[in-house]
Amino acid sequence: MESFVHVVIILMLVTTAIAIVRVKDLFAVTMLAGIYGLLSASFFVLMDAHDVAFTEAAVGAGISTLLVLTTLSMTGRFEKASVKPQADYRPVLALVLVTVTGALLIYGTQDMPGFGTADAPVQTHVVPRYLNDSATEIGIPNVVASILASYRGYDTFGEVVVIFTAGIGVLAMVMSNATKMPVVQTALMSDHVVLRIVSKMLIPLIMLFALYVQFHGEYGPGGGFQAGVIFASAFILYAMLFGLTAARNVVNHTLVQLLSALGVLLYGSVGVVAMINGGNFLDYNFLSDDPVAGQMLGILLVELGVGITVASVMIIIFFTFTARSQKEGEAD
Amino acid sequence: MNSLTPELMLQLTMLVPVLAIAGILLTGRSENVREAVSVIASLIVLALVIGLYNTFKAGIAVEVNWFEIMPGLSLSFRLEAMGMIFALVAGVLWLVTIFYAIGYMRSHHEENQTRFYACFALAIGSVFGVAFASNLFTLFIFYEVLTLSTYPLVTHAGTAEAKKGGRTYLGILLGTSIAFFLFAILGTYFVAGTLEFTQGGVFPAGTSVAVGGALLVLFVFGVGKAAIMPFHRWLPAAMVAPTPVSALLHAVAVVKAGVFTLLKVGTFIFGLDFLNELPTTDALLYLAGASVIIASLIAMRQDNLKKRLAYSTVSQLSYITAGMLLATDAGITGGAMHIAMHAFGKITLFFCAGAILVTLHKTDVSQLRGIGWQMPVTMAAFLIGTLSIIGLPPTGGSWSKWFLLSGALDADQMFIMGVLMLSSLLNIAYLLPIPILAFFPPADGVARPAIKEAPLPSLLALSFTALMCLVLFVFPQPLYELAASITQ
Amino acid sequence: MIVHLSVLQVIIPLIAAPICLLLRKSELAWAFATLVAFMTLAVSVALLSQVMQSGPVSYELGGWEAPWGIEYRVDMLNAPLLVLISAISALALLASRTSIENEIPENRHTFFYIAWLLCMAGLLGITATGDAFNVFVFLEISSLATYTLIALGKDRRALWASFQYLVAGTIGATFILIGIGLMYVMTGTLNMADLAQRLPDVENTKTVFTAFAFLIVGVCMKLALFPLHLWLPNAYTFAPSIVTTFLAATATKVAVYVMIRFIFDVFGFEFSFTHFPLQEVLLTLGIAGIFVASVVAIYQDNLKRMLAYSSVAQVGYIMLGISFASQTGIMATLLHMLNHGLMKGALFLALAAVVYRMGIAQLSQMHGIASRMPLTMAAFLIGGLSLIGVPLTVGFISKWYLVSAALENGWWPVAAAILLGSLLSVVYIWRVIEVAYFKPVSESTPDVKEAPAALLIPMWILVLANLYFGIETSLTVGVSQMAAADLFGGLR
Amino acid sequence: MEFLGLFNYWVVIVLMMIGFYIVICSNNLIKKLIGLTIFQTSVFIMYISMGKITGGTAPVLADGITLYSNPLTHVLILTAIVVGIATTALGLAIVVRIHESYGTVEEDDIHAKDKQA
Repeated sequence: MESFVHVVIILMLVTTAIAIVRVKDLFAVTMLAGIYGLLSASFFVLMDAHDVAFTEAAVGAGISTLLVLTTLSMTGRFEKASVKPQADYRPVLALVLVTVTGALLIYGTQDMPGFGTADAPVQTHVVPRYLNDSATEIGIPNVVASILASYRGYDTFGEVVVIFTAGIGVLAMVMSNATKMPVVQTALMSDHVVLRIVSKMLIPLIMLFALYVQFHGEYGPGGGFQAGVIFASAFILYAMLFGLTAARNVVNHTLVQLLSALGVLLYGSVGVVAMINGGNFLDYNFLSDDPVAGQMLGILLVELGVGITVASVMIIIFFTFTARSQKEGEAD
Repeated sequence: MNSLTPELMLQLTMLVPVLAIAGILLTGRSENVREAVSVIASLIVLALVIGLYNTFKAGIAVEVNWFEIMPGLSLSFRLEAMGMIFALVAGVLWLVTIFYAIGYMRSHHEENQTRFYACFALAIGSVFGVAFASNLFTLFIFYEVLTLSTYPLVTHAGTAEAKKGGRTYLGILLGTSIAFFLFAILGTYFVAGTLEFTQGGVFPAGTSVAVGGALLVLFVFGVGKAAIMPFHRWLPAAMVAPTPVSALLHAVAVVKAGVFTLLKVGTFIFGLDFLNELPTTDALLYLAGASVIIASLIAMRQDNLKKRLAYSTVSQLSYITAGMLLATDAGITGGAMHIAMHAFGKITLFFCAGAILVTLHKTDVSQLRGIGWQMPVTMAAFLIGTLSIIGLPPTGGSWSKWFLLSGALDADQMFIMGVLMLSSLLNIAYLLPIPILAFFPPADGVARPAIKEAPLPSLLALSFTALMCLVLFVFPQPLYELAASITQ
Repeated sequence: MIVHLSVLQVIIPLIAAPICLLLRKSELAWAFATLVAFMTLAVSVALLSQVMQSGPVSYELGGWEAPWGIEYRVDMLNAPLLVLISAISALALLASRTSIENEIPENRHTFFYIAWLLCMAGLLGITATGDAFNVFVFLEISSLATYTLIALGKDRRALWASFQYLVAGTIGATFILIGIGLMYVMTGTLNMADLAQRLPDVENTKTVFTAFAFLIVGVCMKLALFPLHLWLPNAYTFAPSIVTTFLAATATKVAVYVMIRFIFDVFGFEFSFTHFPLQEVLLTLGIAGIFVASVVAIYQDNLKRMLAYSSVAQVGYIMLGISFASQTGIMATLLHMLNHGLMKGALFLALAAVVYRMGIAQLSQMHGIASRMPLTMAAFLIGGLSLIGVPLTVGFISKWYLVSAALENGWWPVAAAILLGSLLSVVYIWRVIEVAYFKPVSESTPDVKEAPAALLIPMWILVLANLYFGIETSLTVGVSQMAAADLFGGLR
Repeated sequence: MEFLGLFNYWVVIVLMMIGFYIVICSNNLIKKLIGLTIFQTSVFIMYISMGKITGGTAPVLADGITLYSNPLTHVLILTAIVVGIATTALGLAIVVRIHESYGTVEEDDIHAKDKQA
């Protein structure tokens, strides 16, 4: 049964991907890409990667779709039909390149350990330590969270910085030159009364759920990143329904920027405090007298840092994009 | 005077010109002060060079080591006979040329004179670097500085023609030096492990003659300043420069740096014995011989006086290259002596050409008939210079030619002997008519014009160099001793 | 604190970046960023001297020993590069405030400094880490910051250049990710030292072969090896000048470092050069890159673009050194990486000064500019001579060793090709010198003043470094020699 | 399962290559970015597949379970997903600016406009 689902999902993935190549309507492409994200999330569930699935669903089907749609609202939804009179050689070249690359990869898979084998190097080297000892070394059941926040906490620090960098990049590029935001704000869906009322009830629930995901990450799937995305989507929903100005009244733009920096700083200072206490950077054992308690505290704090930065950067990106698009709309 | 050690003197020959640049640039506003700086600097340098000569004669070894860039690759200098000859020539002629230039540049109303004198000083400083270099690397550096510092002098006029000439000049000199010369240096370093000029050569016994032969080819073509054909084009191209530049740099400093380098390489990198074994030596020798003859033939067809002199230089340079390739003691001695002899002869001719240009505004050979009556001193000097280039007594040129001939005889190179003979005949054919026709009476019915000589500083300069041609015939002994001691 | 040096030099700029955002005012951000860069420089210098005295430094992040945790590993190979990155960054930041005045709108300056610090931290992180996946993470930090910095250029083509680089860079990074994944699937580890131990058991598999291929192609994309260089000329041309200075001097070097680390340390010399036709590929592409890029450089009117193509050519030289597969060759490569950083830093800073005064570095508008900006053009001249490889500059030293390495292999034609490449650089540098120095000032030459001291001082520090390390070579040559010996001594 | 092993990887490779193809081939910048996402997501699928153990469960420690799928690949891909969305966001920001200054998001139009300038 499992392998049947497996085959069905990857075939659906292929179909979606091919559809994306063929379709010219970018709106449809975006939706298909969202579906692609959802399908891969389902695939990840099948592969026992619940954390990844959660994230992929939030990102692939959620945030990135939203961002692309916002962009499309500015740039237009249709891809230009190829009207070149002379033969376009690019598809052929691309096909050759892609075939060669793919062939090399397929060549490479031939000596790979079979799918799902338990005695492959990936299962026998390095990983056993995480599975066997993390309970005593870190003290939380979700091994993914242990590795993410502690064993390879430095990668995650890097990841937070990547997100922060993207936020800075978007701000640096798209931030409106005018210091004041345009006054007239039409919310995307202000006409839908039912939607507004239902959402108004939903938003607190979403936020509550975000908090749950944030602090439950040690025990089940979830953690700072997923929580941050969910938290941000609550705001985005609010902004879509009640307009940007209203959303801005709730969360000031400057404040969000500061928060995005503070999240990174929180993560960094946990590391620095560990250093000051005599350990290495990010060595949570030194945060408390009891190593395991130190680990718990450290993971809690860094996950919080991740959550804060991710949520605020997502809000920043969305706000700057929509502000830009509305400004552009006025200019037309 | 105790503090003025020979080591310090040696370094000062390079540093004084550099300091002079600063002085020239600072005093650029006032012509007189600026030129006084040049004169003083050249006087100091001349004194230093003579001091060094006395030191050298006393048999004191002088070595200076600036710094080592990597193991076996250092910037260092040593006093040695061949370098001494070159330095003496350059030191004496710089002073003379400065005097000449003062007269020439002023009466010719040239622009950018400050840049002119500054670059001139830099070029001379690097000539001393070349002369005293104790290894190939040091020599190479100063060789390149010389190229770069003379580029602004070549393009001095700023016209399109000057630009074109400058580009040819730089293109050939830099191109050959990087593509061939540097390559040869690297190859030498790789094969021999050192670049130090050593009596008898640096290549270890048993070095493949094929590699050695290839390196020799690279050296001969790489030292573009020696102007062996087919890499001679830059020299006529450089004639767009003001005459003092052509005189000192392209009759003396730059081209002599080229042949000097070749003599050094032949004697102290390859060593005469190894040179004799190489398969390419003879072929290159024939090329040098051909270069002598072909350049002379081209010279005959030039009507522009400076161009004719330039091709004559190309031909004479190949004498010296041939002297090295003969790989005999007499050949080297003759080559080294010819550096000095040709320098005095050719600079005299260029001085005269410049004097004619500024006084009578004539540039072509065909315009020179009868001008000897207007410029008797100049044309008399021209005659002496011509004799020296041809190699006839009573001028110094006859000595160096004699040694080159005996070198060819030692090496059993009848071809080169023939070339030398033939070339002397050609020299007579393309140079001697100029001063002789100058003293022919002007065409019938034209009144003999009044005497109108070049500006006094220039006139003094060219008389001095002409005189030196004669003096070197009577007293060749010091020069000969230096040249003969090279291979000992 | 001494034990933390290796991590400090990455996290100082990393943590400083968000602090800059809190500072908000661009003057403060600049002062702070510059201070941080100089602190980082001090740390990396201390680190280098520590490595030179007592050997490689290993640091366990989070206190977890490798291969379970992430390890920082600094040895003779990467320590000098860390110094180069932080030094160039510090000097360029010094000049940046003046340089971006006319090139970037005022309200984006703070973001500029933040992105700069992030970029620098990313580059330092890639260089210091001993963990393959951590390379990817920091690569993306530096890349995203770089895209931002490039897109801040004032010409709209900067946006297009940035986008092209984003696509090329992401493809490259994804290739690297595939390579890392395939290595991981065969060994179960991500730590470089651990990989080096476990790869030999599986080195005959097709998977490892493919992993290597993807890794190398991905890295070559980042280091702009011909013909994967197409993103580079636009990016360097349209980025703000000071950004170009920083990137040209450091970014490609870091990619080269990653390549060397994987070729020699992780996969090992044996595998790279026997199981894989690396030598042939690098030799061919290297020489092709030198000639094609140099020739293209000759025809550029925009000097930033000219030097960008020159950078592509220089990557060719660097690859040649690797392809020699000898200790001298790799030493020449390492030396040239450092030296080229110094040259291009000086040259692009000189151009930054020209752009500051004239708005653009277009050769056709620079007739006689040397009389207006003598110090700037003198710096360009010396930098150019160094690029050509004139003795007494660093350029000569690296060319010397490159040719020596070629001769050591008996590859005379390659040695000749290197010198011919130098000749081409003579042509494109001399074009500039001729116009700037020997053409009379014409009407098209704007009436400009010498560049301000804020640009001149860092520029001349780099110029003097070009001369100093061209004469006193014991440090650079010594360090490269030790690193090369380590790479070959550490053979299994 | 043996068949599925090869089949799975091959299909994943096909997915990657479709993404790669879209990146190279699209004229539209937004579609290029979407292609990039597809390409990266497929690489993620490859990673996650590598960590799967047949019969294993999600790596959340619980009593009575001994076989867990590899948690390390999950961590790596979590990081990679974040990197991916960061890249996409930045790319879209550039696209927005390109649209403002060029008035188009089609590659050949941009080339044409640059040539004119």
